Amino acid sequence: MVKRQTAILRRARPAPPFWEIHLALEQPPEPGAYVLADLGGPLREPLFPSEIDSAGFVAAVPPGHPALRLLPGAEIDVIGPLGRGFRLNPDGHPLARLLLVAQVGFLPFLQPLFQAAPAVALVVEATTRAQLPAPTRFPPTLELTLVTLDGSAGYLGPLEAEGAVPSGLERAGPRLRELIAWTERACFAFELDRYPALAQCVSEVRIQPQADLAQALVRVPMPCGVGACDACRVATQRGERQACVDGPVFDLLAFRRE
Amino acid sequence: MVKRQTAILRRARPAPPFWEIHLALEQPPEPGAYVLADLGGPLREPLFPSEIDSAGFVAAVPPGHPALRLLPGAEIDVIGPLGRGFRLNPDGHPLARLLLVAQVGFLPFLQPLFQAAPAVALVVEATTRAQLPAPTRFPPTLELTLVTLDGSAGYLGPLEAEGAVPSGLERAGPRLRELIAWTERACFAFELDRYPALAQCVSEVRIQPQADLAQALVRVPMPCGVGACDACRVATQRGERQACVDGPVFDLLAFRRE
Amino acid sequence: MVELAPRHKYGLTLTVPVMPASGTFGYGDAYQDLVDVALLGAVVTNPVSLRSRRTAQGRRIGVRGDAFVVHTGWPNPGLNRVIRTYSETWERLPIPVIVHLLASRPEEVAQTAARLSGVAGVAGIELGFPATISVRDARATVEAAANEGDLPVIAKIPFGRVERLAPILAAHGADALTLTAPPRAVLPVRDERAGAVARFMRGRLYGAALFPLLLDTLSYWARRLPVPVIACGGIASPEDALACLTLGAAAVQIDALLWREPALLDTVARALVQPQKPDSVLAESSTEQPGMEDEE
Amino acid sequence: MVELAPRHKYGLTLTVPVMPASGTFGYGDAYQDLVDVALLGAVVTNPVSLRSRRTAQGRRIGVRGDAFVVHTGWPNPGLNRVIRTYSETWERLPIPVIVHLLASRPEEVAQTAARLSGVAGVAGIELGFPATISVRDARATVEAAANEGDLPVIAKIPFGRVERLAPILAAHGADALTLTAPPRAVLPVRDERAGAVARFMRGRLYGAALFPLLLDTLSYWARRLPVPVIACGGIASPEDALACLTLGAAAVQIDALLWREPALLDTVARALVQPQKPDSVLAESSTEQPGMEDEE
Ligand SMILES: Cc1cc2nc3c(=O)[nH]c(=O)nc-3n(C[C@H](O)[C@H](O)[C@H](O)COP(=O)(O)OP(=O)(O)OC[C@H]3O[C@@H](n4cnc5c(N)ncnc54)[C@H](O)[C@@H]3O)c2cc1C
Ligand SMILES: Cc1cc2nc3c(=O)[nH]c(=O)nc-3n(C[C@H](O)[C@H](O)[C@H](O)COP(=O)(O)OP(=O)(O)OC[C@H]3O[C@@H](n4cnc5c(N)ncnc54)[C@H](O)[C@@H]3O)c2cc1C
Ligand SMILES: Cc1cc2nc3c(=O)[nH]c(=O)nc-3n(C[C@H](O)[C@H](O)[C@H](O)COP(=O)(O)O)c2cc1C
Ligand SMILES: Cc1cc2nc3c(=O)[nH]c(=O)nc-3n(C[C@H](O)[C@H](O)[C@H](O)COP(=O)(O)O)c2cc1C
Ligand code: FES
Ligand code: FES
Repeated sequence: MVKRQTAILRRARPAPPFWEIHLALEQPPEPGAYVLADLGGPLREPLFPSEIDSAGFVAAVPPGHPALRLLPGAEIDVIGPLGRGFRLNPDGHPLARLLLVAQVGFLPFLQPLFQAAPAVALVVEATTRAQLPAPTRFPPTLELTLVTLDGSAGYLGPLEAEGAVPSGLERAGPRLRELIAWTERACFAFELDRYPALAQCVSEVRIQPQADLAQALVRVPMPCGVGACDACRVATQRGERQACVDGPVFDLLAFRRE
Repeated sequence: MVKRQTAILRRARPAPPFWEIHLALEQPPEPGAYVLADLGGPLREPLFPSEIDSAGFVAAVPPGHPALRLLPGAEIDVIGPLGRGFRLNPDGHPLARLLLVAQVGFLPFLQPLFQAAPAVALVVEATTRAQLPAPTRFPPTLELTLVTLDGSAGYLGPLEAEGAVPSGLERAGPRLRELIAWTERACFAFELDRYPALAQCVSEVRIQPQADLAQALVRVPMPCGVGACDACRVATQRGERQACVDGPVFDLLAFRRE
Repeated sequence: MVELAPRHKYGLTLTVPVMPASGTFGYGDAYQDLVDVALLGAVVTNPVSLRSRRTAQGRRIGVRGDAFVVHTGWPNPGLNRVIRTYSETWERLPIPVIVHLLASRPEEVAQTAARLSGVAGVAGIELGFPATISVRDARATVEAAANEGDLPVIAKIPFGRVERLAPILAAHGADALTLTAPPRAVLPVRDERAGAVARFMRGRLYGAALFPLLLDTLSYWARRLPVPVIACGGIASPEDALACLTLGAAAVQIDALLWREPALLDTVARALVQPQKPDSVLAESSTEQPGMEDEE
Repeated sequence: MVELAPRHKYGLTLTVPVMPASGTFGYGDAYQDLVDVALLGAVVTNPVSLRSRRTAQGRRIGVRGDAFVVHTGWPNPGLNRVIRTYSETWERLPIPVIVHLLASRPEEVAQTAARLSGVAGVAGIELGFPATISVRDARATVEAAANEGDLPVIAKIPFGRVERLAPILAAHGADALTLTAPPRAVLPVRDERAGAVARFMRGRLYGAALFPLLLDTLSYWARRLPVPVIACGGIASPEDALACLTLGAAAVQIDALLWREPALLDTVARALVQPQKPDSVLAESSTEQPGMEDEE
């Protein structure tokens, strides 16, 4: 990890609502890892890569994000790369099948993985149809499953729910389980409080899952990024862990309820 | 006085060290008056006109001024025009002779008066030669007198000092008195603590001066601009006055010592 | 409608629980071009002393990030001249005027309170104290103001003195309490001519950063004090004002943040005058025990 | 060289009067890639309790302008596990380690202080108190730490409690005092899902805006207390640190502002290690009576 000055190369909005900020950085963070950027506020803000290229990386941020006060050419001070990102091929051999599952606002965290395997399936959950991204935004190789909480498009969410559904609608749960059974690795990006139930889904489908079969990116405030402040602690089955250094990507099953 | 949004039209540095910021404003402040601008800090900052034109006015600010964080095109919120500026022709008849006297850092406050009369004399006092502006910067009609505190150029200052001088140097005081005797109006722009002595000079030369013969622009913090906070009070011979509404331009002789 | 002096024979009723803080708004008409005072609940004047006071020496303003220190020494021409200059304005204003008195010796305050009781337009007194006043002096001052005048008396508690002063002053004549006066602060002063930090300035601190301290104080004290509490310190938005009311304040004072944004007064007033719908901002927690995320 | 525990048999000598504040720097090595600890005077650890503590529920961080509220509940694995995990690090560090103890019951503190006395690398204890601790409990806690352990004891005074706690703790065993712990603060929490301010969070407040309050406290107390004072609260630059020393502090703690700028620790340390030339920053006023612009 280092601290350095970097420049904003470009700002664009190819995929609303997100803004994309292209940062020059010699050693960009891996997918799921981050840098802490000084954006003018009293605390640094984490920036996660939604794309990684030879010049640096792109961070996709929502409207109102403090990074949007900066214009192309602005110098910013970043600390990083920080944290542990997604671990896709721990045994050294490349993946054939990858499952990505995200609530729509967290989609940028998984974006760098859209082509990380020959077969990638993506499940996106949104509150309603209007929030869903256009399917044309994704690489054609991606197998897309859309889920809405109000049933206005795709499967009916939330992903972890069970029980009867109004006629004409189909629950997302069985579809998710299918994909979990199919994949070699699954990467999740949701609010922390969704993970216990999602972990439950995984452990029901995969009886003796190897470590890191399903991985979960945890988004909590991370003021220091180095394990000093304890503001980012999350409870796991093995005790509390610091999202900034032990994560932000954890084994999803660490969030199973006892 | 009104409160409105305005835009920064242009930023340039034709006369270092000052930066010139061109602001669009329907009713720009008169010379010596000001607007209070919200420049991002917790308190508004006064902006004084160094030039007034049909689009608005130009404020010349020193390096590091908060206005320089804003780029052309930025919208800023201003309150104004505020305060009483210079009063050049109170009897309605135009001036023939005008004297301007400033410490070099306060020169922009007098700049809108550089051509306010057929004959304008300008006295500029600086610490040393390097701080003096190039004579080519002024309108050719301006009669320029340069003063330095170390005698490195022009007359030897400070303006109000008396007594012997090293050979080869000439005191500025007699020259100033000459000009005071000559002028119809004199406008001063100095730190407040210089005014008692400068007022003394004037009252020695002009025995029964009419009101506002010599006028002094007072630069003190003005957080509210409307007479509400009492942070800008200055002591005058007639009691305390608020620089923001009673000034910023006062009769210089109000600062005479008892 | 909010009653700030329920124990007082005349009371002090505001149509909207919003007013400027003393020292920030002048004597009533300084902001006439920028603030619609008719929207406010009351005006609180700048501090007035029995005798005239001069402006303080030295640096008046020091900025620290988004906070700032102000040092004026509370200059004012003294009670009689203030009344002479502003009583017409006060009578003309469509809202109650609360005159802020610099609380000095109890005898003086007694005199001042009596003198103000006859002045048209004046509906109340707010007493300000030196930050280190003793409990005994503060109590005697409040008693003098309450007994010798017939106006409702609001005591503005110095920052950091709530625990020691508020309960006692409420028990001895204060009809309402303002929590709190701005904290005293010290800031290094950069002497621009010398180019070095050579001196310090002392003054009162303002800034939005003080608001979390105000809420902490309100969260404990507002419901434990037997009189209405007026919240003051770093309120920067209608949401802030609503948070104060949720934690038990009867009204709010907007302080020096209004210099940057005079419209803040009217904005807050408009937000607070609307009847709060059940699902409105803060409604979830506007019960007796507002929802703190954690008791710790 | 500065001696923080002149009354203690071993003393606590720092080569540079700069250290991180507890709760901001971890247990010694979290910032190893970004801060050169060898430049610092000491490290103060995150708070440690006798038994393990879990993370607090609810919102952890709330930003307010350039200040922020932090709420962690001081999670830690308990004294024995902290010692097991970090004693090697502490022994290896080239500077003294001060372990911050969450002061609970005096018996527990006695136990904790005794246990720490044997640990290599640990050169002192800093005691942190609940913000509303009684004077009696605070005093008993300090006495227990001083009597049962043989390490120098620094008492970190809660914000707003200096007058009541500092003189007494200095008289009853504290070798030095840290002025002060961050203030308790309350902030409305915007629930993003509901889109409304529905709850509040409680925590400790950090920010450069607090520095003028620290200087106010130092200006009165630093020279009135019989033990060395460590200044803490919003120090944001070498100039700030020098201002604290000028007003009588023996050393400074850099608090959560270092999260944004970890280099602040080294920058301040470098500025304070240089012998101060007579015409250097602040020199004009570094006399017994620093130059206040006005006594008011
Ligand atoms: C959770 C909680 C529990 C409390 N319990 C008690 C109690 O049992 N008995 C009681 O008399 N008072 C109690 N108080 C009140 C507290 O002691 C202060 O009086 C109160 O915070 C107002 O502070 P102040 O008088 O210093 O005024 P302020 O101007 O608000 O003081 C400024 C800051 O100083 C801090 N402060 C000052 N004094 C104290 C103090 N004694 N304790 C804690 N913080 C302080 C506060 O955090 C405040 O934000 C409690 C407060 C809180 C928040
Ligand atoms: C000019 C001056 C004169 C003082 N005179 C005396 C004195 O004669 N006798 C004495 O015992 N103490 C005196 N003090 C100290 C003062 O009472 C506080 O104890 C001191 O400011 C530390 O505040 P604190 O304990 O509340 O701690 P902090 O955490 O520093 O308190 C926070 C803020 O609360 C304010 N505050 C808290 N309590 C008081 C208080 N009692 N008075 C004023 N401000 C307070 C301070 O402004 C401080 O910035 C004086 C302080 C100053 C600045
Ligand atoms: C007689 C007297 C009355 C005071 N009353 C007040 C008051 O009403 N409000 C207040 O905030 N401070 C009051 N103070 C306290 C302060 O110590 C100080 O005088 C005041 O805050 C001046 O602020 P300044 O820093 O702008 O000069 C009073 C001081 C004196 C001597
Ligand atoms: C046993 C105990 C010890 C405490 N010690 C400290 C302390 O060392 N330092 C401190 O600032 N607050 C201390 N507190 C006070 C606080 O009330 C609170 O627990 C602490 O500030 C937690 O901060 P948070 O807001 O991040 O959760 C202590 C509280 C308890 C219960
Ligand atoms: S962000 Fe500070 S410990 Fe993780
Ligand atoms: S600037 Fe506020 S009274 Fe003059």
